[in-house]
Amino acid sequence: MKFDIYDFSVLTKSIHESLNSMMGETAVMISEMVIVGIIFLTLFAVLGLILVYVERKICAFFQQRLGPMRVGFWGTAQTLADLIKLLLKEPLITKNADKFLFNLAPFVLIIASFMAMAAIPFAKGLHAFDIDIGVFYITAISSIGVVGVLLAGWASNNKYSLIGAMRSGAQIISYELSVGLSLLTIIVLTGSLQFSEIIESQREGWWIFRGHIPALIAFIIFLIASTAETNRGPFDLAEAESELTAGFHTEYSGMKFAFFFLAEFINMFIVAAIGATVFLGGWMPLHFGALESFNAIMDFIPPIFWFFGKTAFIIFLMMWFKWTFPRLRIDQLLTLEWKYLLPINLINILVMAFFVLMGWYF
Amino acid sequence: MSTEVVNEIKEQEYFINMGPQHPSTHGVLRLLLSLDGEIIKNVEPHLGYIHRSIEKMCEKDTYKMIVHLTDRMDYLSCHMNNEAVCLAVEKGIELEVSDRVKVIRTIMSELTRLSSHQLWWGVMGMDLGAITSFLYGFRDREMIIDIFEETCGARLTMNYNVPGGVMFDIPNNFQKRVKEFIIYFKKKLPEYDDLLSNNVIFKARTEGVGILSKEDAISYGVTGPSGRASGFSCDIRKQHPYSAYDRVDFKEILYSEGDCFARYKARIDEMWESMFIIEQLIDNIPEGSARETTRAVIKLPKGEFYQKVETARGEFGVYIISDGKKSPYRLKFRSPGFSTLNALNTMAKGSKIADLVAIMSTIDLVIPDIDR
Amino acid sequence: MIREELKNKIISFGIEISFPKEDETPFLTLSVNPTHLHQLAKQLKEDTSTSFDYMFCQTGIDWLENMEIVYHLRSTSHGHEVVVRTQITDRENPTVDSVYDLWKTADFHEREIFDLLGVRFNNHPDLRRIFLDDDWEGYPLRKDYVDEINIVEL
Amino acid sequence: MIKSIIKYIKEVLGGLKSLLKGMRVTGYYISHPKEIITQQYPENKDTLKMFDRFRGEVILLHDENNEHRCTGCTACEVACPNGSIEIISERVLNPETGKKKKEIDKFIYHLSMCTMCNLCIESCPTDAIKMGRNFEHAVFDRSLLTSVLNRPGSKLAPGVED
Repeated sequence: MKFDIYDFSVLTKSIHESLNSMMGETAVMISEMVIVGIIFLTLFAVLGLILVYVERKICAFFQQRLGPMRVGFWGTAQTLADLIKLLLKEPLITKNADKFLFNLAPFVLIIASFMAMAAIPFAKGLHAFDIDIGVFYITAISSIGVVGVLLAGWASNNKYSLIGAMRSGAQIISYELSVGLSLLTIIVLTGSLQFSEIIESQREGWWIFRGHIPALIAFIIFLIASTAETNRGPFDLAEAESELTAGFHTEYSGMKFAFFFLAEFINMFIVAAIGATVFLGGWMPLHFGALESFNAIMDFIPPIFWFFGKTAFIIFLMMWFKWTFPRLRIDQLLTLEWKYLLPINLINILVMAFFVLMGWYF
Repeated sequence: MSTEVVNEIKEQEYFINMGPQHPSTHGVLRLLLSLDGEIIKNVEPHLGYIHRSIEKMCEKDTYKMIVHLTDRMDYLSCHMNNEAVCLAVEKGIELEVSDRVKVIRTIMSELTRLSSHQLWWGVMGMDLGAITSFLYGFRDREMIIDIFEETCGARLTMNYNVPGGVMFDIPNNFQKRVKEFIIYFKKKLPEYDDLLSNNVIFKARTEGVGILSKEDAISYGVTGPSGRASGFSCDIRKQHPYSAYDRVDFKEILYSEGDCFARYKARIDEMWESMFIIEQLIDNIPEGSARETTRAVIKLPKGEFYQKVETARGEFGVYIISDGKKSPYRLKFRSPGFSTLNALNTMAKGSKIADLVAIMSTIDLVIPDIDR
Repeated sequence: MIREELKNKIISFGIEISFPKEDETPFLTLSVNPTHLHQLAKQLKEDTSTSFDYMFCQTGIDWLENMEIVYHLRSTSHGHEVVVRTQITDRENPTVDSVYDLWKTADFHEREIFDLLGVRFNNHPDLRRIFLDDDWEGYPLRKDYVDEINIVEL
Repeated sequence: MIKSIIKYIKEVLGGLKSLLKGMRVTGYYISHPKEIITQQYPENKDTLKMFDRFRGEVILLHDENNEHRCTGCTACEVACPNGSIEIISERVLNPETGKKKKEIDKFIYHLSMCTMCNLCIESCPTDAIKMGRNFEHAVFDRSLLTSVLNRPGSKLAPGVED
């Protein structure tokens, strides 16, 4: 296959072999971990910076504004400037706050998103942790984040924070279901939970095209539920600016606030990446069956661009939602999940299973 | 835990101070909420954070000075507030202003109402989480504010009315600009519907929320679009036509539901009506003087003068008690927001915190108007 | 209902009232003793031919020798308006019955009058200062109120 | 049963449609960058033109001979609701007629108290003051907001008092 020219496993294998020739097995493992860790930390920071800038710009363009324009060319250094400001800010802790939990909360949140990041396949062979229950792993890990939110709300000793945290708890526990079930709809097709295999199975075409209407419905549900799971508008009840001032992170300042902020954006990236991987074929280029020359051109675009392009598309969709819709109320949020998304999802899985049994997919 | 402890915890009220610094109280209003989980048991407004005792100040000022103080009450319908004082003073000195002044005042009032409702629409969206609507509302408002700026030199605190007329005659391209605005805004107003009114989330947030019955609306004196959404026919422009309202044709918007969505729709419909009124008047502004000459220091005869006008928020009354001197003996402003806020507890009881935000934005409070 | 009819109707309630400044004001104005105020207000609201169900303004005036409370009433069904005035002779400690049970808007209006003029309203459910601090001394809208720091004489 | 299912489906589809309508509005604006209304303020200073009637501050008009038209009648001071104008006048001996005449010494204007209500300009019998169009009043020290409007050495223009 032509598009294997960008196979990263060659590169990773060669690094692995050269390390092996230099030192013992344990040392190799440790050094590899360190390398991967450093790469991910960098990715984390860079993604955070870029996403914050992009969010602000896109929000501005939706609202007929220009957004940040002063720092750097078209305000590109704005997030960097913000970061410096946040670093220099005094970390305040409220009186009577539970200091240990208060300080712990942002780290719980950020570690959860850091762990989830490991299972994302960026390109062929560029995959930190190709676990065979990848989808399951991600849904499990991403629900740890809510613990951080609950801790933050509880430890702040602020009533607004507590309400925000409780809302967030109810919300994430409910929407976990829909995320899992909508992913399951595609798992029915692939028959595997491993991300690399899910992507391989889309070599002939992305599931969103091949899976008929059920796949499309699953994709829409996934978009809604994942937006809710990342606490983003229109489901940002946990922070609900106009109701709870800032919800669970009302009392946080400085770098701890920045962690919450960063975690929100990284979570958004992660769910978008999963959506891109499961529904849009991950790093697989766009192929149309008969158009050989078209396919060949598509193959020359490196898979990493495909991956980030698709992720960016989903992120854009999520931003579009946020900057268009009003916020839901907590009971409506739960109604949406339990009365609409969940039943539709279950029926959708049945329909999908029926399709698979009959072999009615491309 | 023993059942006694559980019961005790259940009985405890959970208090939250919403404000004075809170994004959705639109100013320095403090609401003391007692909650049961997220459900509101009682709302107690605490006022006075920006009380400037304008009524006391008026007792020292001449009538011309009083006009500019009313700008600072309900700053979003400043023109109507000015107009109320001017009409009351004109009543006192038995001065009949020319038709031109009447028409100009009416057009400006309706423009002010439009700009107020545009701002309210934007803020309403923002309160419910749709921040984009805020910018769209301000975008459209900017056009009106520019017209104001060209006409009277100020953008917000206009002080355009003076006893006896208006401060300046309208500029030459006033009619052209207003017409341009009407054409522009007729295109933009359906966008408002697409963005919020028809939105399923928005409807779910507002329909059946914060219901105010007609009886309560009358008893509490909730006027303006908020009152009319409950079916309380209280349009001063119809009841006691002032300025040029008796020569224009317009509908009084009445809804019977009394919920947040009815209040929302009442304001949206009122924007259409305002444009309709302006359209009728803009092409035939009669000739005449834009200002009758008055004495440098106006003295009202001994007596009492009450004038009410319909501002963007409801019935605004000016009650002047004169003892024949150059400043009033006592001056009372009946501000619409003050009475409307009184009904907040009735509307919000039993709903959720998120609903309170929706109610707060649909009754469209301006805090300086309440605190005076 | 035209003014004369309304006047006769109100006289027929049998409550001691007077009609001051008859021709000066645009509204029909009646003056009543504070002790009969609540009775008259109740009649005005509940009688079907008057049914003043909407109080649009309530004002307190300090006339130095007495305190006056002015009620502006309107009937939403008939569309007529009336002004009820009541003079409280005890200026230092004025008291009058609350009309909160008839018009709920009196809640805030009476609190405002209490706050700024010091008129006590009997049977008001929650008579506290509304604008000023609870420990504020004096009643600012009274004519003899002096505040050398905050009031600048021009 | 069937009816309620149809109603349910209609509800879901109707809801989705209304959401898409909203997204169309915002989508239109993001795809039309020409509609952006932001003005980059200090950069557009050259093209920024205030309206003639804009009320920014009170200015005392001086002509090229450093003469103003203020007779010191204090009509504006009386008309001002906030006490933002103070006129300090003195009696100066006129060498020609030999009579003492009132002339302004200082026309003090407190910008910090001014509400731009235009009442002083209305009250001025000699059209000596008018509203300036400057709106950039921010300063670091509050005392800088108080200024003396008549320029040093300026005189009353001849013929104003006649």
